[in-house]
Amino acid sequence: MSHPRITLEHVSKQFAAPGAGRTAVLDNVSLTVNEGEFVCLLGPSGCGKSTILNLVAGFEQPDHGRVLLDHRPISEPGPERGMVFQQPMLFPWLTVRDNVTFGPRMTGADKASYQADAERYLQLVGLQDFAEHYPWQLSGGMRQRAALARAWLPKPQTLLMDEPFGALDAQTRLAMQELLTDIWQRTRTTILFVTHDVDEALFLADRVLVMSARPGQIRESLTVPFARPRNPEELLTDSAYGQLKRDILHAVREEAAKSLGLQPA
Amino acid sequence: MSHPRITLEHVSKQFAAPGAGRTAVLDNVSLTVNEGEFVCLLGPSGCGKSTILNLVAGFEQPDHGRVLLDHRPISEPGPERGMVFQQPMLFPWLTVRDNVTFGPRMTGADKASYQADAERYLQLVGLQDFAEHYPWQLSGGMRQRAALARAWLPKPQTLLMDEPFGALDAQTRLAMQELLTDIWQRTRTTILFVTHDVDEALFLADRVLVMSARPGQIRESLTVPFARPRNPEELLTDSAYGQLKRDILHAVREEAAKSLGLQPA
Amino acid sequence: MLWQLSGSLGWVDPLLLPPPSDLWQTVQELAISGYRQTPLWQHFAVSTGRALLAFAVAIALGVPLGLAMGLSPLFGAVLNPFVQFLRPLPKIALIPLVIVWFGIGEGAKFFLIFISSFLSIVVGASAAVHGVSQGRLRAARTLGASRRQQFVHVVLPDALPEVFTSVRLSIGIGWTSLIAAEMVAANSGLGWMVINAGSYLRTDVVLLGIVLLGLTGYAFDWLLQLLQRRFAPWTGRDA
Amino acid sequence: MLWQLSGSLGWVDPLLLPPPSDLWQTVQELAISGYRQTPLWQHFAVSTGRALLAFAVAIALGVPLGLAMGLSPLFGAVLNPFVQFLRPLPKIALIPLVIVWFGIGEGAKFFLIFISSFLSIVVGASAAVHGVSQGRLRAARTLGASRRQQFVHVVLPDALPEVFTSVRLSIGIGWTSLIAAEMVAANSGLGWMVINAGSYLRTDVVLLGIVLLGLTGYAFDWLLQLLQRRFAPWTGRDA
Amino acid sequence: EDVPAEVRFAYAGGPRTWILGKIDKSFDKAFGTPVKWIPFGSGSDVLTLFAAKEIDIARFGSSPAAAGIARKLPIEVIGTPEIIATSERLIARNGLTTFKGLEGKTVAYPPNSTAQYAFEVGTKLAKADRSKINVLTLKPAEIVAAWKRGDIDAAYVWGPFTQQLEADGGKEIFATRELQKHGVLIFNNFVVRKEFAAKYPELVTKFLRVAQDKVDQYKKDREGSAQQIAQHLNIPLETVRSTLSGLQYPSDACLYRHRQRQERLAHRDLVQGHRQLPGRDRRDPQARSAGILRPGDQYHLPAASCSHQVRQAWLVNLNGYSRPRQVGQRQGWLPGDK
Ligand SMILES: Nc1ncnc2c1ncn2[C@@H]1O[C@H](COP(=O)(O)OP(=O)(O)OP(=O)(O)O)[C@@H](O)[C@H]1O
Ligand SMILES: Nc1ncnc2c1ncn2[C@@H]1O[C@H](COP(=O)(O)OP(=O)(O)OP(=O)(O)O)[C@@H](O)[C@H]1O
Ligand SMILES: [Mg+2]
Ligand SMILES: [Mg+2]
Repeated sequence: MSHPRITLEHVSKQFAAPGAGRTAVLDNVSLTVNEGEFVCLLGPSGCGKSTILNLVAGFEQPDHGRVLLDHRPISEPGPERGMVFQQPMLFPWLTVRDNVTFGPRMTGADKASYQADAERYLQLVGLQDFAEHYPWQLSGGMRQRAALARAWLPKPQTLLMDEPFGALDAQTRLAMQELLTDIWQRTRTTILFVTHDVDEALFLADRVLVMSARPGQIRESLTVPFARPRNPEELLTDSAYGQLKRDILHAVREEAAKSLGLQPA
Repeated sequence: MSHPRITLEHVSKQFAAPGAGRTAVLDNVSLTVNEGEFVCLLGPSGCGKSTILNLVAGFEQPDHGRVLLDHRPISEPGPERGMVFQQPMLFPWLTVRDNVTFGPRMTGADKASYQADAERYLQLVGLQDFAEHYPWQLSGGMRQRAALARAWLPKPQTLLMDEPFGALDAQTRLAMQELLTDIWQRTRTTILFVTHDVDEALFLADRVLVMSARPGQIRESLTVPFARPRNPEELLTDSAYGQLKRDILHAVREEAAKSLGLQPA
Repeated sequence: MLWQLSGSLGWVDPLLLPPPSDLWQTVQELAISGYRQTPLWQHFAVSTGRALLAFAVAIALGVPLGLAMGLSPLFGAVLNPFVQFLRPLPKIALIPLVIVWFGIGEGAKFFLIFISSFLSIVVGASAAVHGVSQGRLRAARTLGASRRQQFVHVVLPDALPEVFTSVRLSIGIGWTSLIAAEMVAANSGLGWMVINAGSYLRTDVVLLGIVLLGLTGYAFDWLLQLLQRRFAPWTGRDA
Repeated sequence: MLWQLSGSLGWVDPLLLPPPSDLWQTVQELAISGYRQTPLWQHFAVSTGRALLAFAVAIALGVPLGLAMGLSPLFGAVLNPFVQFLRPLPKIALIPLVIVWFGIGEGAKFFLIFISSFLSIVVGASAAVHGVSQGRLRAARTLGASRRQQFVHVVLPDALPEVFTSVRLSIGIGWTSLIAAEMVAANSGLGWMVINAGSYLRTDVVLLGIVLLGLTGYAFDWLLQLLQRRFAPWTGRDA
Repeated sequence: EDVPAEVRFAYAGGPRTWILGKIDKSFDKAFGTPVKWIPFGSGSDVLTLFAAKEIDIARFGSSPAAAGIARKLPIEVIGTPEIIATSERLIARNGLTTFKGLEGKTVAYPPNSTAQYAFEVGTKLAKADRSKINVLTLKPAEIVAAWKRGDIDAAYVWGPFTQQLEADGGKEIFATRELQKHGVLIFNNFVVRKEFAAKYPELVTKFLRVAQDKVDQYKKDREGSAQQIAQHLNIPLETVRSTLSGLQYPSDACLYRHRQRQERLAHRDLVQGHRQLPGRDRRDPQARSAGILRPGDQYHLPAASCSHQVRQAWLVNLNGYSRPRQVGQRQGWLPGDK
């Protein structure tokens, strides 16, 4: 259970800035996500969260340090690491159903093996009536849900999720959170999850990582002690919950203020 | 002060659905936003919030009913109605600064008249160091902030905002909310604001409209009684606040459950 | 109208631009007795047949090749010089070499039409790759699409609207070079008819040929636009 | 290499494809004494001059016109038939009419090169409009951009990568039709040189001309790609 | 003698007497094997077709033939079916009547054509200053277009274009026939691919016989022949009539074959001949052929039985590219000898 699935070792990443110089985006970031662990990544806007996911997905290579999956350096993306992007990135030439079944169709799975699952996921994300629609015929939140179903269907060992519920209303979001926990618990997927919502992080995660402002570093790593299954209403009454939330908020706020150039609140 | 700026009268809107039929998206929606009023629009994902903004912006025409601005039917978009889209919609061929100053440059404003403002807004949304970057060099939240500054700079009489703070962390979001309230109070802009965050709605709005599931209708219109300036921490302790929040959440949840096809919670 | 008028009023010498009324008579004549023992429809059929075959092969080979060149920098770097060198060459100047390689049969004619559209399709397709959304390509990769699958299921459809434009332009080029192709020892075909009639000052036949060439080219284009609407309806949609 | 070999080994008759060694000799001869009393560089300069002027005008008129046609359904519907009809016409067949309208001077040559690239640019630009992001256009409209400004500040840059492709293809077309243009009463220019030498079986000169035509066309394309990288660096970026 | 699977003729599509043989298939019958008629557009196309071994026999003008022989294309001239007389003429605007008058004016002719050479020779004979004449090469249809615009003052071209220019106010000031007075003939050739001639000499003989038959047929029934050809080629009858009657037909004695001599001339003397042409760009066939004709030059005759006219024709033909110094014994045959 404590076998590390994702490891970042002293990772630094820079991007070419306009003009001559380079912007340091990540600076000596080390982190580990164990097999079957659910880790939430929080941090001020622009601190490098998406960049970390991109490194783990294999889209970018670190300038320094190593990014490992099961102790092996990551060189390219693979279907064992599913990803939900910050933007839905659906394929506009496919219907919602074809978008959702894209993964299994690519890996050559037998149609019978995923068809029932696909319909079930479409149902669960509330798109059963929109299976024949094209992405541009969906609302923002519906697109995000389609992207979720697409990432879930192939049942990857590792899931990288970049603010996947950002465009959803409270109830739909809760439904999706419960769906995700359910999937995660049944399959013991390893999940690295970016969010700005502390409540969401505390409801979902085993551990919360808070990043500092650019150049991003891991500022804090907090274990979430609540027993599962969790209930959002009950959590609110837990005294540890309030404290943890305040700590995290405090950390994020301090960093966000830095990155906005405000006086620390 | 109670002069209606935006009026929807019995508006219905349908979209062509795949296959033969048509999907009813809005069904007999009537609403009014008065001059200088700040109205938040809530509702389950896919209920037609963005569609209402598109109608007011003048991008779409209603199938039935009328959409009026200052009692005159809206036929096309205009700079007096600024809009922040659900997706940032920045111009990839322009730097962040040029994106932000796009409005005044189009309306032929004197450069001197907006330059200082532009720099100030860039500063306020925390992008002063990224003025020369291109949109694809920004993080998701940074793009959203650039889009905010772009919509604010021309100081439109009416602002239509579609989940403008969805991709921001708590602190940055708060900063942007305060910035928006500040701008709104100084200029008495009329604002129609779509959000999924009930706290955000209660912090910002004079009035909250809750929409029902598709086909969208206005289910409830609730006046937010808190005095301004509001403080998020203080609001939490207000007993009316808890009640209002529960009411709204309840309404949204019921509708969201309907649209997800779940049993009402 | 303008045209009939300009003829009737003598703005342009009817010898060089016969009025439509004359043209109509020519159509009837040629329809009945043919031009050079070959009925008009057969000239038309021969030319469109030649062109369609060449276009089909050019598209079938050119689109994948161009996309592959756009995707793989190495592959592109190797083939690009050839393509870019050959593309701007006037096809008329190549006729002698084409005859040497392909003889004077249908092979040479096919090749001339094929090569002109093929090279442009390759360039267009390879340029279209640069417009392919990196984000969608990334999404496909995390879903386990192999390189070939990324190609077929993402690059191709994403580039399709732009590829369609290139194909439309390229087919225009190919159709223009029909006349060059039919200069090679042909004795039927619209291009040949135009050239041949031109050398006897049969301006009515020339003009009729031109009108038919233009209309057929127009029809090809219309067909392609129809196909595009059918197969790439998402053009310009943000998703 | 292949080429020199095929000549040396007698695969291809050197009469039709002189080996590079012969070609080199021809280059030296022509460089010194010129072809037909005109130095080689002057043939080259005349042709590129003609072409560049025609291209410049074709781009300056064609891109805005095409974009406008793509934007305004009415405008497009009115002009489209003309463009689509004229575009696939073989330019050689039009020469007599062009002479009637433009005489036999530079005007006719300019027009022939111009019209071939112009029509394709128009079609390409008008197709590129369909790929313009509706979302960004909407953003510009809420920011008070007039129709003209939407055109200049959104449609043009958004379509630019695709327009560049069309321009590259169209300039290829224009350069190909140089030879048709220089069939009209020319006595210098690369196209003329190729045609003229061809009629005397001076295959070495023909081949040299072809190589020069190809290389120049290549250079044009390279220049355009450079411009594109300079002026449309956002191609394929999601924002 | 074995016959090839097919014999390939290249023809330019103009109204000519041998087309009668295409219509009634008499060539096919004589050969005992089918004839494939391959159309071509211009002289340079024929050269390419020969070089690519895609044709066996062709009928085309003397100038491209000259260019081909000079470039060592393995072809040989086997006959002279027609001599251009009034079918190609110089038409000028009112007021211009002589070559001299063309000085300072613009004249057009089809590039690399018999008309062009006739013009060059005519200028020379009239002692007009060629450098003062502004010449343009235009295709016949383009000549008509340029004429209508007034861009050109005169044009040397063939029918039906000459008639068009005349209908539009042009006047004939010269016809190719007038060159004959100076011993200059301009004519078309039958040309055969050497390899083919070596392999099937009998067929070449048969070809020349049939070709001559067709000339005879035309001479017997001019109107009927013209009608047949006009119908076959879809050309107005008037055009056919005037073209056919604007050509002169050498007698059958004019058609001959003389291989050895031909080879020698073509391969050695031809080339040497060029080198000896003074004051010309040696590499440039056009410049060369412009200086072909030297009235009064003495030439040996290839076949004693040829008529004077044909001897002249033959010599002019070769002389465009060489100055044979000496001619050997007659070794050939003449159609009808056997
Ligand atoms: N291609 C690029 N070129 C230059 N800079 C880049 C590029 N991509 C990202 N950056 C920079 O890297 C930093 C981190 O970006 P990243 O997208 O990882 O942030 P994030 O933590 O995901 O923020 P958000 O919460 O707003 O999505 C930003 O400052 C951004 O400007
Ligand atoms: N072009 C279109 N064609 C067909 N249906 C459409 C189109 N645009 C929107 N719709 C439908 O209209 C409904 C409302 O869409 P809208 O974008 O207004 O929702 P929303 O309330 O903004 O949702 P969200 O909170 O998820 O953004 C959705 O069901 C969507 O499928
Ligand atoms: Mg991000
Ligand atoms: Mg929406």
